[in-house]
Amino acid sequence: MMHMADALISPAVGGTMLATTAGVAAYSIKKLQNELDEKKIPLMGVMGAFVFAAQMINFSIPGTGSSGHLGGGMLLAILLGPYAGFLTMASILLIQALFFGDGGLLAFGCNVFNLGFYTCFIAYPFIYKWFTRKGITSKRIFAGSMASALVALQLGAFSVVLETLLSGKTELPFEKFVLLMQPIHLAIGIVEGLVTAAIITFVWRARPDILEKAANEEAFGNISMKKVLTALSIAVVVVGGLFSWFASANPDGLEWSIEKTAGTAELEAPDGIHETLSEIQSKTALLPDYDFKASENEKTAGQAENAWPAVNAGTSVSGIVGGALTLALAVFTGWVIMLIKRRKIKTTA
Amino acid sequence: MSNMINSLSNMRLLDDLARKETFIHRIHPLIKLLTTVVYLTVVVSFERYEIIGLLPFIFYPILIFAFAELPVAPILKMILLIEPFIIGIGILNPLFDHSKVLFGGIAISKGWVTFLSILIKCSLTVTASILLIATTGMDRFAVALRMLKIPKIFVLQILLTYRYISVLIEEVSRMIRAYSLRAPGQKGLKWSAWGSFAGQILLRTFERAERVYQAMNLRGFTGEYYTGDIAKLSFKDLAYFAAWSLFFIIARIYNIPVLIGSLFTGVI
Amino acid sequence: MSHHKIEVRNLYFSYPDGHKAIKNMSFSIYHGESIGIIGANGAGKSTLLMLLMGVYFPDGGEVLVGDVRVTKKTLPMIRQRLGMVFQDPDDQLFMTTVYEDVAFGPRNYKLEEEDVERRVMQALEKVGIPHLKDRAPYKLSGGEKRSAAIASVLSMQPDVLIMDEPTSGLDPKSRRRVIDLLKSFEHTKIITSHDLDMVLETCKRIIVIKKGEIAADGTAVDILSNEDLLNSCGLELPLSLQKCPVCGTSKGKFGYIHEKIVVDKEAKKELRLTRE
Amino acid sequence: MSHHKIEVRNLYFSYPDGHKAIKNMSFSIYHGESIGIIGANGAGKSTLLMLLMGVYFPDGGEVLVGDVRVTKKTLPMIRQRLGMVFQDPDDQLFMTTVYEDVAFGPRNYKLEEEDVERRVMQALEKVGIPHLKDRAPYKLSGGEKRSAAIASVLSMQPDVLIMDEPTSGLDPKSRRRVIDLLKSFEHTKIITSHDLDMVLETCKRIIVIKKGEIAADGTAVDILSNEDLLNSCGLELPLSLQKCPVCGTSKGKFGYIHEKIVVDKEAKKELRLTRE
Ligand SMILES: Nc1ncnc2c1ncn2[C@@H]1O[C@H](COP(=O)(O)OP(=O)(O)OP(=O)(O)O)[C@@H](O)[C@H]1O
Ligand SMILES: Nc1ncnc2c1ncn2[C@@H]1O[C@H](COP(=O)(O)OP(=O)(O)OP(=O)(O)O)[C@@H](O)[C@H]1O
Ligand SMILES: [Mg+2]
Ligand SMILES: [Mg+2]
Repeated sequence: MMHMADALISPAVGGTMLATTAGVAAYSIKKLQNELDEKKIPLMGVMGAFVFAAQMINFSIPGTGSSGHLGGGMLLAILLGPYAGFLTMASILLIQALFFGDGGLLAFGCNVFNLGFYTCFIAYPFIYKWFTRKGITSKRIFAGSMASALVALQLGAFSVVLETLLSGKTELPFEKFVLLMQPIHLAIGIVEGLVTAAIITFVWRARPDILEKAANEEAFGNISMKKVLTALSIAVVVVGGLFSWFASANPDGLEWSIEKTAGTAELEAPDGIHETLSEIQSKTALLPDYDFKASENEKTAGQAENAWPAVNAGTSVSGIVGGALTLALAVFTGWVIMLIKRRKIKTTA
Repeated sequence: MSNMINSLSNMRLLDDLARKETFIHRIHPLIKLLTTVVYLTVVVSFERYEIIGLLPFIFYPILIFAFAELPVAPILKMILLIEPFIIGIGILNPLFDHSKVLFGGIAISKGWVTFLSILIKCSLTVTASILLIATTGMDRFAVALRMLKIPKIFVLQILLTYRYISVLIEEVSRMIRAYSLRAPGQKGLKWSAWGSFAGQILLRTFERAERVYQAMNLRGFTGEYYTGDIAKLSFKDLAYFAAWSLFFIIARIYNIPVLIGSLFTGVI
Repeated sequence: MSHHKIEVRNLYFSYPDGHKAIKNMSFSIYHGESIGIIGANGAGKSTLLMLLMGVYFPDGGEVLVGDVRVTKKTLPMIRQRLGMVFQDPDDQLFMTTVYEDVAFGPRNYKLEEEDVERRVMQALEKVGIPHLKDRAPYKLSGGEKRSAAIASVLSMQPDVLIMDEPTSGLDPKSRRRVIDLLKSFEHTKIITSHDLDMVLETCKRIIVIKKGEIAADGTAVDILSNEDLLNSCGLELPLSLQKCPVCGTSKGKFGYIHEKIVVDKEAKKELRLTRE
Repeated sequence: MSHHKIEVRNLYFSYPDGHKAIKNMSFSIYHGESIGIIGANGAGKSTLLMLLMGVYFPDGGEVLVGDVRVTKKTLPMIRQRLGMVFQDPDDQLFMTTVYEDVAFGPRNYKLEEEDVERRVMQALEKVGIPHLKDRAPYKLSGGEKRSAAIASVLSMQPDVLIMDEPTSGLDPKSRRRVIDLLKSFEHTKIITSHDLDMVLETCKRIIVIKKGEIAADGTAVDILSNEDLLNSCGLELPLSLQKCPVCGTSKGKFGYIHEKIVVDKEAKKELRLTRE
């Protein structure tokens, strides 16, 4: 299962997904608080660790030359129930983002949604539960895990495609990306299904108590599920709409919000600086073509050649020279600080 | 497998680093988290063709490295480990976008430009996340989350997961070590042993986790981690946040390298 | 204080896989008593301690701590009084440094940070590992881990101290330190161990367990010198009650000193142990 | 057979966090020797064994097993000869039943299944746990796990037996069984332990480690009776060489028997140990 990275998403997409995920998580926490028993807390931690470790094992996908790893969302959903499963997935991804930069803090919402939501709130209740509705047997575990893993991964993969495209950081055309992602995730889904089935069967044999507890969790009425889904889709539409509105009006939502904040009393100074600076800038033309207008080009970047922010030999040269200087300066500063620190340590020691 | 053990030692390295006592380490965890989020947002907000404008943002990691006295090599290694993944996605750009652009007099494909842009952004964002944890540590990070009103149960869940990751990976590495000592001729695990291995690990970790959790309960644990004194937000913390944010915003609005460059080339 | 009394009545316990680990055990422990629980490997000692602490709940019978029955509800109250050192120190250490680990308990009682520090340093000194305070627990050697685990319980200053093989893996000096510590602990203590010499030194009363049942319950001296009883329970006389290598030839002078010469023939020859 | 010789030359090892665990160690072990490695907690015993087995590789110096240097390449060959029991038995058991675990090694040598069975049952009997053969290792008690771990190495019939605290956590009967087993093992054996009485019984030569360096290397009797040396290394005289509670009053008869009375005053009184 693929993790979205910070570098691949735009703040708008990242923000929307973060808000959505936070909503689902809050709902899950509320649900969980009512029925949390002693054994569940360590179990959630352990399963989190297990999936974390499992995600580190990469396997090659036959015939494609690429490799993938498990998502683990189905495993969590089945062993812990949907709410605890979703939260556990969220904590795994947070740790990965922090310690390995795998995924990322901004992409955190996307990743939790892609790996956790479809598995815990779609595939588990509607597919896995359907297969095992008449009691657990190893055959039903197998069929249920397989089917739900396949569906969940397809949804997750499609979600990755959408998020990437909406962010507009890559050049991938939609169809090609879809054609790339879906089949790969079909393969990963099969492996995921097999592994999930194997582990669930194993646990069911060795510690049936664990599985029963998750399955008996009756809180999952259909009504509440429907409520979640509607609330969620409304949230997505509203938040997404908001974000995309100002994202298109002002492609970098950040600048918009900066101007907003800059307009308020506390932060008056930057606004002034900004205005004077842009005046200076237009007068001296030190920054040819690099101002807010350039970003308007970006909006249409995907379609037209002229969308390319004007680059002429002049700016490129100054860009390259300036870039090199910036880098050199940064490295030099760091080096000097380290030297001073080391000296200090030596003198104190 | 060695993958897993590597990442465990990486996590532990970061844990160790977080225990240093520098001015960066003493900044309030919440402030460091917020600064990181601002940084990430600003870096990511650059459009996909931007390269030069991103360069000033390297000041942030470099200064943190220097002030927090972090070892550069091992952390760079960790960051490089993530790169192949990004390259894997970004590399498709040059394949799909062949249109050329003149850059400094040389014609290059725009695909490569976006690729490079992604690569830089990725390096910067990954580094920022890792530096956050390397100067804060998991326990204090949890305090920051609590201050953001993230529910106790979720924070606890994160801390426990974090704790059990070591338990589990340790369990795995011990099992592998024992295995290889008694199967001298073999390279890696026999496939037939995989099933029993994974199951064993899971069950053993279940049991161990239950015992660890019980041990916590026996010592009066009620779901809230107390990590000693975490000072209130001070003026220094706020100044730290304000200074960095100001820098990020200015660097976002003005393309500093181009500015410097044209001054420079202009002077010459 | 009667509420330190611990009573076990007709206790039964089976593990989930059906293994019957405890069968019909009953005994009472009064305030200030020092109890050694001994028995062969797999006799059920650790299981019994877990039942006392409410880590497991019995299938039959009950455990009373100061007239309060151990149930899910009463657990928090009961656990404030009891401190337990697990058999495997890895189960007990879960924070990032030894200091944090030892401070975990006191902090949960919401003590002031300076009180916490005092308690932590006191506990670390008692087991002789103040130098390890900033090390990560997983980086310690086996014996260092055990000492840290003991400190993490001492810092809670419990009314009843329960220890599962506290001296296993400790070097002789640290073992001696733990023995002294146990001797100086005035409240109730319950200790399991295979180190019968340690038990002899620290406990007045001994309960012998055999296959999940109580095989004997009596004073330390009576039980630890009863070779037949010990033998039948997979145990041996403590080394300090076995025949002495020096006065070894004067066999059977005391009723409880029989056979077994600990230093083997060869070593003895090299020691040139000639009886004067 | 010269290839059983184990040589350690100027060995250095630091853990990844920079902790220097082994500093400039050199010694040779010849075929058939029985070596006890002793030292305080954290002295570096387990680390040294890990270096011998090639679980870790040294930062400086080298380990030679029968003239072959321990490197990644030579590992498979070397490990066929050496069998090691870890300090923590949990590190050693990974199959679903005790039987499978003990059979794992022999099966890797592609023995016939009946030979495997014979070896497994032999090993289980040697440590006294044939009744546990169908149990899952993670469900055993602490001591049962240790016995199973020892059996899993015995079944491989190694040329060199390396054991890290083999008797810790064992009940006295099982301890005795392991001691007998060690005594009857004819090839080279290297044992670390805090159970100095066991070391005294099973090893002829002893290496004392202190803070990662060799503090002494000599015959068991010389070293284990040298109280000053032991004290300075965080150890104590073995119980069997400490003053005997019976002939206790005849103090200092032998140079190596000083102070420390093991049975404390009170217990002694109760024992009514009067000197006749
Ligand atoms: N998780 C478990 N599942 C099933 N059986 C178990 C489990 N843990 C222990 N047992 C069994 O219960 C019995 C009692 O175990 P316990 O750990 O109490 O023994 P013990 O007296 O502490 O032994 P030791 O001296 O070796 O520590 C043993 O036969 C053991 O095999
Ligand atoms: N993984 C590790 N990382 C860092 N330091 C370690 C690690 N493991 C052990 N050490 C340290 O190395 C030293 C030697 O440890 P080792 O386990 O070899 O001791 P030992 O002599 O076996 O002690 P014990 O008798 O307690 O088992 C100790 O100071 C210990 O704290
Ligand atoms: Mg036990
Ligand atoms: Mg050791």
